[in-house]
Amino acid sequence: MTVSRRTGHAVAIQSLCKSFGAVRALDDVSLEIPAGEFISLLGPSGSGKSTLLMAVAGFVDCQEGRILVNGQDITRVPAERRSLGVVFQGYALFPHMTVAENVAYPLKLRGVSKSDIARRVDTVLDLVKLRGMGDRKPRQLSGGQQQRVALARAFVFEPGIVLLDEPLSALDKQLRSELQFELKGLHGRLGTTFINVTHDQEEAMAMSDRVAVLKDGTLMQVATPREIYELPNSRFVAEFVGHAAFLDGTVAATSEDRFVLESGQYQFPIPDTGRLRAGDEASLVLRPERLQLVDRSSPEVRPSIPGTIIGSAFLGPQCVHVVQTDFGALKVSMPSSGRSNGLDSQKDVAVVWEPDAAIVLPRYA
Amino acid sequence: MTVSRRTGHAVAIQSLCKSFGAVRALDDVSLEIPAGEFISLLGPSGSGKSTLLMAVAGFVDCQEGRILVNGQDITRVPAERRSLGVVFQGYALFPHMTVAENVAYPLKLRGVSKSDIARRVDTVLDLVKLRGMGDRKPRQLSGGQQQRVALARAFVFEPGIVLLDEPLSALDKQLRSELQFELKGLHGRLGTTFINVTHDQEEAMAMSDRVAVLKDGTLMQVATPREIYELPNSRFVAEFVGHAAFLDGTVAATSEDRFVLESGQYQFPIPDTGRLRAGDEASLVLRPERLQLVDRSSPEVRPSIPGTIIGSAFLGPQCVHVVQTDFGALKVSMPSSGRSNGLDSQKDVAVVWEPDAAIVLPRYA
Amino acid sequence: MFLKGRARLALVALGWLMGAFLLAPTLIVFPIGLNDSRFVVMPDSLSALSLRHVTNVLTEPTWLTGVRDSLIVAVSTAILSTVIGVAFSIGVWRVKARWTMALTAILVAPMIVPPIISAVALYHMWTAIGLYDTWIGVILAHTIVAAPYSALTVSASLALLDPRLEQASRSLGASRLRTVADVILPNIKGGVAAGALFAFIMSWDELVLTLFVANRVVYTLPRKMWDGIRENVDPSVAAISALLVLLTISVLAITHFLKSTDPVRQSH
Amino acid sequence: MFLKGRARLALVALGWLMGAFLLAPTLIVFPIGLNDSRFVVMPDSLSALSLRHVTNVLTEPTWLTGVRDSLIVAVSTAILSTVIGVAFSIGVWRVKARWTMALTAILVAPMIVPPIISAVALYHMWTAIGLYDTWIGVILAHTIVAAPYSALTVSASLALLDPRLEQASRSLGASRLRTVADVILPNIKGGVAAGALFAFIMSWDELVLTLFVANRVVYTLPRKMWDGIRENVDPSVAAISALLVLLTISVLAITHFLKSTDPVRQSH
Repeated sequence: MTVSRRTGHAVAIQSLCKSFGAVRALDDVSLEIPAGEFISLLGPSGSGKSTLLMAVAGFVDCQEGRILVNGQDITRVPAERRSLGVVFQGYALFPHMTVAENVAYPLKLRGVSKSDIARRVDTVLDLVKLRGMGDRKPRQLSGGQQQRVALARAFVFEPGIVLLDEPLSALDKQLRSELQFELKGLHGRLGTTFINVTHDQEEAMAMSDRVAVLKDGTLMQVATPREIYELPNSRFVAEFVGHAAFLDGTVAATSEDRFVLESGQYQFPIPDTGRLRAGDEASLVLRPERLQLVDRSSPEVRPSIPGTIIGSAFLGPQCVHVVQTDFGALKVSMPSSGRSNGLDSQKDVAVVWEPDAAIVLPRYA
Repeated sequence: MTVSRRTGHAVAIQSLCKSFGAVRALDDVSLEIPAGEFISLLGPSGSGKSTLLMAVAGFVDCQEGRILVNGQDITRVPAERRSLGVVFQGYALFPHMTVAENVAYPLKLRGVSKSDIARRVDTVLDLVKLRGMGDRKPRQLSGGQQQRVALARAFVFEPGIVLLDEPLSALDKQLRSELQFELKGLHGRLGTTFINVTHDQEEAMAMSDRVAVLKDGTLMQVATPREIYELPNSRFVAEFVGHAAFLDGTVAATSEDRFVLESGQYQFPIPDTGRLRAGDEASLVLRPERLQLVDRSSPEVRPSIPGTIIGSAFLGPQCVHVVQTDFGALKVSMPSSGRSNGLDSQKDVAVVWEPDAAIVLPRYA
Repeated sequence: MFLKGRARLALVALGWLMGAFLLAPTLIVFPIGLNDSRFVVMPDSLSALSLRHVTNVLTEPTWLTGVRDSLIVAVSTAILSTVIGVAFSIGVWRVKARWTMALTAILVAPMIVPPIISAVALYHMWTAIGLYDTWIGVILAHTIVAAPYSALTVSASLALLDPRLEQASRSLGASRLRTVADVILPNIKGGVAAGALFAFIMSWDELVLTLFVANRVVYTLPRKMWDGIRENVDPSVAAISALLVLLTISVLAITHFLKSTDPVRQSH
Repeated sequence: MFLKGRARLALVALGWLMGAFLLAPTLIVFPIGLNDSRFVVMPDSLSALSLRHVTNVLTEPTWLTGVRDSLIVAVSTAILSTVIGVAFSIGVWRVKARWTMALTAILVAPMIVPPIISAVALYHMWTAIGLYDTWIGVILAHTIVAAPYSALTVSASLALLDPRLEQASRSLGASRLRTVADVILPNIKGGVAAGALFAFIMSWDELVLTLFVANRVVYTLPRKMWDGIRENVDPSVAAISALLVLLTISVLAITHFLKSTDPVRQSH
């Protein structure tokens, strides 16, 4: 494995705007990506994440804004002169070429000598664990192998930036989680900047240094996976990166530095109000795995909501119980390791949580 | 909601065989489904699960075997006389009819009077939360709403059995987990027998009373979700219904009733050998969420394997660490609630587990 | 980049030239047909344009009987072709895989046989069984040529139809026949209408077959044009050509519109 | 169930009847062409079959020059149509959405204009610019009719091509032109070959245009058949028809084979 560790290029996206007719696919998007970072653009379909990637790749012309690579403006440079590695959705392998010819193609275009091409193709096929597959045609390979060829072809000419457009979406569940780790490992070894597009929040969190969440062409939040999950800045992000229940109410102060959320007859402690002040409308965000179920009659000092279990499901690693409460149906996820939890349908319970397990959000964020 | 609670019909599948040319799609499949059960046929693509469902529906003629409904042989009855509710993959709503016309169609075919049709269509649209949508065309509805119309159309003529062919596969992640609970609730209210086909193990476990795992046209295991996950009867089932690591070795007895698995320098306790005897080849199956990581130097009485963390990923509810050991890369899944686990890459650790958290399997099962 | 701009310009110019080349025979009939001259020439100024030949065509009885005969033949051909095409393609759609190749061959064979050969063959057959120069003979001959196109058009619509729609209908209790009426036909009605129009145009344009299987009883428009040209070259032929081109374009536009109303297509 | 069996039988019978009806004009030339009689009749027994007319056709010089002229015209038309068709459809494929409708109209227009009108128009144009009854004139006229079919065939192949292949090629550093040569053409070569064969058949079968734009210099096979029939009805025409049908079927089989060798199609 003699692939040299290269330093990736930095990307700066400045006020990018793109409309398709009346639809605003990108609405003033600015994003700084430091060299060597693995960043994922995450969002539902139509959020503009693919448009953003294709703008960087050079296949979407933007009406406004600039794209810089290592400080150089590439906004008007044609795609073939940008020297970016791109892994397309569905891989876009050349069906009439063998695996080796596919991988050799960018080197051939760059006038690399035949012996150098052979050597470098071998090296990179080793890197993606496809040694000895060079003579096959893409259609003779499995989905996971095709994906590796696409990676090899995008890496072989040592681009400073690699763009990945839903690289794992065509693969089945088991293979996907395996390749997530491989891709992350590859990124670590190469040091290239990776920009990855996905609609799968788990994939984004598993692989990325930072996640950029998009919605309707706007950047909602750019942060590490842990921040995105534990400190979402909006209802949309909180819901999109995991299950979330929302308790809506009004912030009230019980003393100088203690705040509660008042909602009907309930008062819930707020861990950290941030910029919120007494009187503001706000929501508490509760994640299913941070909730517990207790007997309703047992004394409880933690915040709690009474409810009735209306459904339970065994999901393997965890059990999910759905509890009907005054705030609607709340999902509670618990480890399934205990043989039986003694939690039957129709049972009266209370949903409780540690005060600092709740996330507070301004209501209309 | 005046839908009467009906009793579902029992289905018996007896020695069903179906070949497409040289491919054996169903290989001597026998399965008893009691009235009112929610059973899922789970398997990868090509496992024969859809063929089995379509054989029950009457769209696949089998070369051998019989299908009985409430004891009556329906093997040669044409599809239109079987009176089964079928929810097709992609829903197969009639695009030229409105939602109400779609739902009314089976009633119209049965010569129900116009006023009765209107009443029953309204009732069933209420049931699937589509009140007031009757006049829309299917293409004006979202994916989730279309799925509900397909359900309504399959339920409205009160069939004793409802067949579902990947009913949720076209929906996105968030909606899917929501509809899983709805579908399970609907089943509880109606009492109809549900036969559901899916390739998604989480969906199968979340909704079903029992899960039937298929592989290459053969039934591998039929059991409750918990049994399937905690007591898989084969390597295939263990891997397909969740992540699993396998430790291969030889069974040895340390005393009359205590057995260990010997593998190289390691000895792991075996919770319950079942039919295995000393000298047999066997594997221990380890689930990522039943493993823990500890400092390698700390004393440990539990079974343990030393290793080095080669990757970590924050996935929201849990963190997954990949540990390189003598048995390959093991995945360890831990709750992410602690702010930091102090587990960095390259750190030397030991993977430990409670002895009864491991599952033992004959090696070649 | 400069060269690229130039190369691009050259390519665009070449593209338009090719377009013009392909369209020339379609467009040239307009100036000739609208010329004021008694001879077949291009008008030398805008003032030389007139509707003289157009009016002539629209009032002269032999042109009008040609239009009438062509309409009778084309409408009958369209109906017959559509019935055959729908029956044939629903049959093929049902049977699927196994017989598709053979059935497609049956469909395509008449399309690739040189028209002159079909014409000769039909001339022999029709004279043998007494169909020569009869309405039924001409309509059947046209149908043999047009039906494959109808069948292909309907098949194209059917190919877009989710086969699960048929299964859904049957699972709800509808017989096969009921399913065709309630589910399949309503979802391919655009394709059926387009197929009918296609057959209509085929028949309306047909010349070679008609020259061989008809004589005096059935006297279609293309035949009248053929004879008109051979008798004396006059701009009336260009005028009626211009009218026909306009008509054909309208029909095509309607076809396109009809095809796009298939509910199946819309939901894609 | 009993009735269903009967209804099914009736339907199957009807299907075969339709097939026979569609195939009749293709098949009837074989018995006539292989008949031993001097007249155009069906052979009355197997012993009356002979290759007499086939031999006659294959040795008589006027038939052979017809074959030669047809070959020259058809091969040139195929080459020219393919170049135009490939350039045109790759252009349309690139531009996509916005211009597709207009470009398709340009493509389809010459296909729906009645052949007699194209023939008249081209006759006028060619006499005006001195192309009447010249090789180049006949080849250009045939190309105008055949090129749209080539373009449609190539377009059909292109429609199956993942547009991301072009993007992939460019992202790897290939210019647009290089991408056409290295990636696009190799992946549609089956469609291109099929389009060329299609144009060849169109030209090989063409009669009406040829009657109008050629006279003595270019004397194609269909024209020879046309004149042969008008001069005296002899079974040689049936014999050559039978040969042509066989040839066409072979060509079609090859086309089908070529189309199925597109790597893009195979991977679907």
